[in-house]
Amino acid sequence: MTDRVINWFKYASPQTFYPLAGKLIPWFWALAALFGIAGLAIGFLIAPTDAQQGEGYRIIFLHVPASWMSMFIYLVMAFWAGIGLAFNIRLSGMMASALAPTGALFAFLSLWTGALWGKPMWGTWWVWDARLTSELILLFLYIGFIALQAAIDDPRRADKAGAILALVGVVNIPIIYFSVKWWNTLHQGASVSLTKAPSMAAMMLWGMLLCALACWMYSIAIALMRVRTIMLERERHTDWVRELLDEKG
Amino acid sequence: MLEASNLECVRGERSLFADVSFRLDGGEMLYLQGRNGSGKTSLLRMLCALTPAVSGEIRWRGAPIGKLGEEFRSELCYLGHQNAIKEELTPFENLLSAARLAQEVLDEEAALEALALVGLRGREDLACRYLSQGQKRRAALARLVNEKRALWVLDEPYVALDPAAVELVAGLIGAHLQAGGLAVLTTHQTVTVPAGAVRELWLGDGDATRRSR
Amino acid sequence: MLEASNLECVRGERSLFADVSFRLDGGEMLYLQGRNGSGKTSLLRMLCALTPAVSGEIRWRGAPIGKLGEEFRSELCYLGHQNAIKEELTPFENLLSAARLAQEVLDEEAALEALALVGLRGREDLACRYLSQGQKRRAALARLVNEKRALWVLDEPYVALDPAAVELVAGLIGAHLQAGGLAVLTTHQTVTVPAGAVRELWLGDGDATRRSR
Amino acid sequence: MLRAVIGRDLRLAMRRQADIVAAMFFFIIVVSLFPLGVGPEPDQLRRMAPGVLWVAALLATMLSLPRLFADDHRDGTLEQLALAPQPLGLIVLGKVIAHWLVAGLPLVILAPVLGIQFDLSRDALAVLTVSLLIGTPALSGIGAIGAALTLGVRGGGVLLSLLVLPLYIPVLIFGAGAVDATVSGLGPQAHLSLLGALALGGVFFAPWPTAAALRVALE
Amino acid sequence: MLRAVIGRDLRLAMRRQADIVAAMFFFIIVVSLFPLGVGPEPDQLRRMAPGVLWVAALLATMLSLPRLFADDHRDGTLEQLALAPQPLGLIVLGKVIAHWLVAGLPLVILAPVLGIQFDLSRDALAVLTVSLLIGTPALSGIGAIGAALTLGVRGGGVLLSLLVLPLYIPVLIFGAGAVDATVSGLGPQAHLSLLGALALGGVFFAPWPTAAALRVALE
Amino acid sequence: MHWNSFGEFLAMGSHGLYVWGSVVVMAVLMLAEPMLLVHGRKTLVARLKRQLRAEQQEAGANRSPSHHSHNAPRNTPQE
Ligand code: HEM
Ligand SMILES: Nc1ncnc2c1ncn2[C@@H]1O[C@H](COP(=O)(O)OP(=O)(O)OP(=O)(O)O)[C@@H](O)[C@H]1O
Ligand SMILES: Nc1ncnc2c1ncn2[C@@H]1O[C@H](COP(=O)(O)OP(=O)(O)OP(=O)(O)O)[C@@H](O)[C@H]1O
Ligand SMILES: [Mg+2]
Ligand SMILES: [Mg+2]
Repeated sequence: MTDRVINWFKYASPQTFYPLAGKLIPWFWALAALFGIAGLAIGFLIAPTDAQQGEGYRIIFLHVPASWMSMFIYLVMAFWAGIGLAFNIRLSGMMASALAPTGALFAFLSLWTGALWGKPMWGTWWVWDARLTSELILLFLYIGFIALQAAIDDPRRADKAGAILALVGVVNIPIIYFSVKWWNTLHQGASVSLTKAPSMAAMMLWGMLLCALACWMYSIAIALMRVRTIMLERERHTDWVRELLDEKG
Repeated sequence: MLEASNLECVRGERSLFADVSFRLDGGEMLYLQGRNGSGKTSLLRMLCALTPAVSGEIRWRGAPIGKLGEEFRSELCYLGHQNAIKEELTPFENLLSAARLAQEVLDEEAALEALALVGLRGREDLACRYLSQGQKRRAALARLVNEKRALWVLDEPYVALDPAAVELVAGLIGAHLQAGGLAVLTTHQTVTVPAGAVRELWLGDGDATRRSR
Repeated sequence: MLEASNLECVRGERSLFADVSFRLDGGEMLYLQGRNGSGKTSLLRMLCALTPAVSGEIRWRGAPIGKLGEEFRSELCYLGHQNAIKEELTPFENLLSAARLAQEVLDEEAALEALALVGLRGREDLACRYLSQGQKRRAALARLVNEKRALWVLDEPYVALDPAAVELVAGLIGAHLQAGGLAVLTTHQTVTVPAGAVRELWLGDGDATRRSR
Repeated sequence: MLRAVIGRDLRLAMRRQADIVAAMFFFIIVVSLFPLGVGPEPDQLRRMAPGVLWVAALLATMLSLPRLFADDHRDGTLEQLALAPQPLGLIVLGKVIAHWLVAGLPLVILAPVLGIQFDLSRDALAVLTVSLLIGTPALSGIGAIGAALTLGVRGGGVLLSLLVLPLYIPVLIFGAGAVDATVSGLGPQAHLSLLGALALGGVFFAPWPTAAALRVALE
Repeated sequence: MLRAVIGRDLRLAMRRQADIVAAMFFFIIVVSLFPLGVGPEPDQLRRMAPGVLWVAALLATMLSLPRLFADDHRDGTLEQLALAPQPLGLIVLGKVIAHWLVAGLPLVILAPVLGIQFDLSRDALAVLTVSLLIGTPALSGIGAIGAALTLGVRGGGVLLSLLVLPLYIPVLIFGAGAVDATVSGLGPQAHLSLLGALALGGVFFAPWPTAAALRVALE
Repeated sequence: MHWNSFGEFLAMGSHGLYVWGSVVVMAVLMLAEPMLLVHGRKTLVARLKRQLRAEQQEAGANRSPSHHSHNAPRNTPQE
């Protein structure tokens, strides 16, 4: 009897989660657009010129949110993966798979915007410095996670294998974050130019935070959308998906 | 000793079997039957805790095998479709290293005798890659000769063996049962085990119902 | 059609068999018997010209097979201990690509029918890695359903098959013999082929005399 | 016939998907590792580039060699191929072509992109690509001999590299040499035509010894 | 128990003989290829040396990874190991140690000899050897995770390199960095102790996720 | 407002290429991702519907017991 209850939980959660996610998605899109417009407006229209870097510093409004998100999404992904591994909950595996592509996207954007920033500031697109390298490794970890899951047909096995990889890769996150502290490198430490002129800093900080919030909302919206697709695919033989498909005509 | 209740096995989108229950005590053998693809191998692997069951429970001496872990494994001897012998090593080396990995003591004399018993005299020191199909299977089965662990799980042990060897293996299983051991066995050949009680279990028709929850 | 004279097979320092001779005509089957390791597989591989014989000669339609080469191979269908199916491909793809490599025409309809006949309906599009042991063997044997080549050389075709499948394969061989084909077969199971004349050949006792020359 | 073999091998490669993508990734990663180990001065990087790219291409090809026949051998397909009514050499040719399409061509396509990373000039990039286009078939062909010779042999994959790498050295020298010659202002023609000769030999001559080696492996 | 696993794996390696010899030859050949591809100026060679030697060691290790569990998986031995009455992690530790003895240690022994070829100073040679001695166990340990994760998976060996190479990058950086630091007069201690931390993690932490991945592969 | 003219805005103090290069790539990718998702979801739903319809037809046309059990939903617990 207990088995049945556990089963019910296991299988029912996607079923209840699916419509809930569907309702939430538009709200997150709206918030993402709101914060994005506000942040970009502050960052690109209102915020003053940086004393040291000129106008080039405005890449910060893209680069920092992307970098933060790339690390943060990895943590969330590893969290879900770990939960899935420990408690064998189907939904968490799906969440991890749903987050990975977005995380990879942000890791790539962090590298891309960083490279475009590095050329005018450091005079080079790329250096093999600790933070840059560990961010690159992060991108490869995301790609490895996606490739590993794609290579395994059985979704349950794919979830578990991916979870192990994700958990092993977590060591990389503190390395990225603290690399500037542990090794003195070319890359900016904690916000050099922001402290220079406090009056400007407020605007910059606001722009940056709003952009980061926008990326956050975007990630949630995207992850929910993707997890819904994954659910449909994986649960296609369950009654609730069949009913859903029937309803849609 | 070994109890399974309401086991269900799902492969891909197929539910191979559901609600399989049985109980096996010392001196008894479970003879698992079914068409090709009906899930016999899958069930055996569940009994070894290699694959988790989708639902249902397996108990050994009253405790769920997932919890028991090493305790259960130290009483279990599994022989699968694969022979688990190294082609580069000789039958003698294979036998010894299998025993060592299972943390059993097997002296060289006993190993040589076991190999002679399964008909590999003169091949003890020939790398297994040169053995014939049946001789490889014999090399794998030589483990059973001195096997003292309580639960034997054998997946088509008779495959590729000639009639004399089949009889020999059946004899080994019989002796094991008589000593109070348990065995779970699948085979498509009709072979009678000389001793012990046999329970039969048929698995569904192999063309299982599509799964729907 | 197929004649072997005074074949000898040497493995390592052992002479497995010597002076093996036989003759096989259309509609006849050679049932090769012997203990594990007596050299059955070795003999079959010689008949396919995969291994050269130490001494003796094999002739097909009067000409030595070594000379015939491709001509002989285009009349030969061999199925060994190994299944020769790709685990990544589906049974359907395996069947089609085997036919294409053998330069036979096999349309998709016929392939699907053959797979259904050997009991793989519903598994046509599942990668072979997921099939059970017996289903893999069935996928390999599906080749025989539309096989028109004259000489079938089958090494333990019944291994891992359930009784229904064994009967089916025996039926296929019988039909082949009735159509004037030849077959050479080994097996440790007692299976009667429903049609055609059967010649038996026993290979030595497997524990062959140590070679001394 | 050729089409059947190529078709089958390509289908297998597609089925394993990751094969193609990951061979490219291996190439990318190896090429990117060197700046890591060596340091970032652009001048030095530029001088290293041809060597590094060619060595990486060579290693990427070599990594995929063991599977060229091993899978077919293990599951019995190789026996079936040897018993097919065509000359085994032709079948091998088909397999070599399929191998190049899966393991060689992607490298050719990637090379210019990676070359940019090393700050190579446009001319040098073009020559690099052409040299790989000519050279990689030779790698596949020569590699097939090694793969067949080491089939089912105890040494396995590593023995294979032992056999094949020395044979790859001429390809490496002419290939990297062509790019070097361009960088230093000399024409690449001489190197490229030698490479072309190697490629022709690799593709049309190598299948026959390979077939012979396969028959030996099957005995 | 550990001894049983290590003993068996070593015996297998000895039986295959070529394995050890050929891994070393691979290392030697890759290291020797670079001067061929890059050209013979001693100054440039000296600067390249740490990177090239470390990359070669990394690749040589990586090449031997796919066989770490694949052979055992194919012939059913892995199931037996998983069913043995010890924790699977311990067994994996044994296999990792055996792998290092077969694939790592020979590289450490060879490295100083090959370093001479690159005109390295005595100090740099010593640090190179020590860095390899500390670093190669990390390579074996980390590699085991990748080997277990890709076991029986469609992508096979190449997916393995995709997973493992990024994790190898820190080892490479610290390893080559230690030698570089010595060459440029800074002390190698900082790099070496980081390398040591990686090695400890690789050998004592990695077996557990590896064991988990193996159980998943066997399901 | 910080800018005096649109041209100045575009120039970004001579760093226009870098800044707008980042902005454009980021914008394109972040718009492409949801679009790809929506598209992928549409094709998936279409495929699933097709499969469902095919199954229902098969079940309707083929009343043989084995086929029937093939598609019959088993949502009641078997006791
Ligand atoms: C491809 C090159 C680059 C990569 C991979 C990269 C990566 C990162 C990462 C991961 C972060 C977030 C970590 C944290 O918040 O501490 C970050 C933050 C930051 N990056 Fe970069 N970066 C790159 C290039 C640059 C360049 C060229 C600059 C400026 C010259 C720069 C300036 C900053 C700043 C100011 C922050 C915010 C730091 C803070 O406030 O804590 N980055 N970068
Ligand atoms: N991904 C999948 N999708 C659908 N069916 C699958 C999948 N994986 C495995 N199967 C099926 O699961 C079954 C596995 O059966 P198993 O190996 O347990 O059979 P068995 O009873 O041991 O058969 P045999 O007598 O042939 O050894 C097979 O019928 C196989 O086709
Ligand atoms: N190098 C060698 N030295 C000694 N004996 C060898 C060597 N290589 C092979 N053999 C022996 O040759 C024989 C090969 O037999 P073969 O595979 O033909 O047997 P088979 O009749 O097909 O047996 P099975 O019924 O088990 O399939 C085996 O007895 C094997 O031990
Ligand atoms: Mg089975
Ligand atoms: Mg045989």
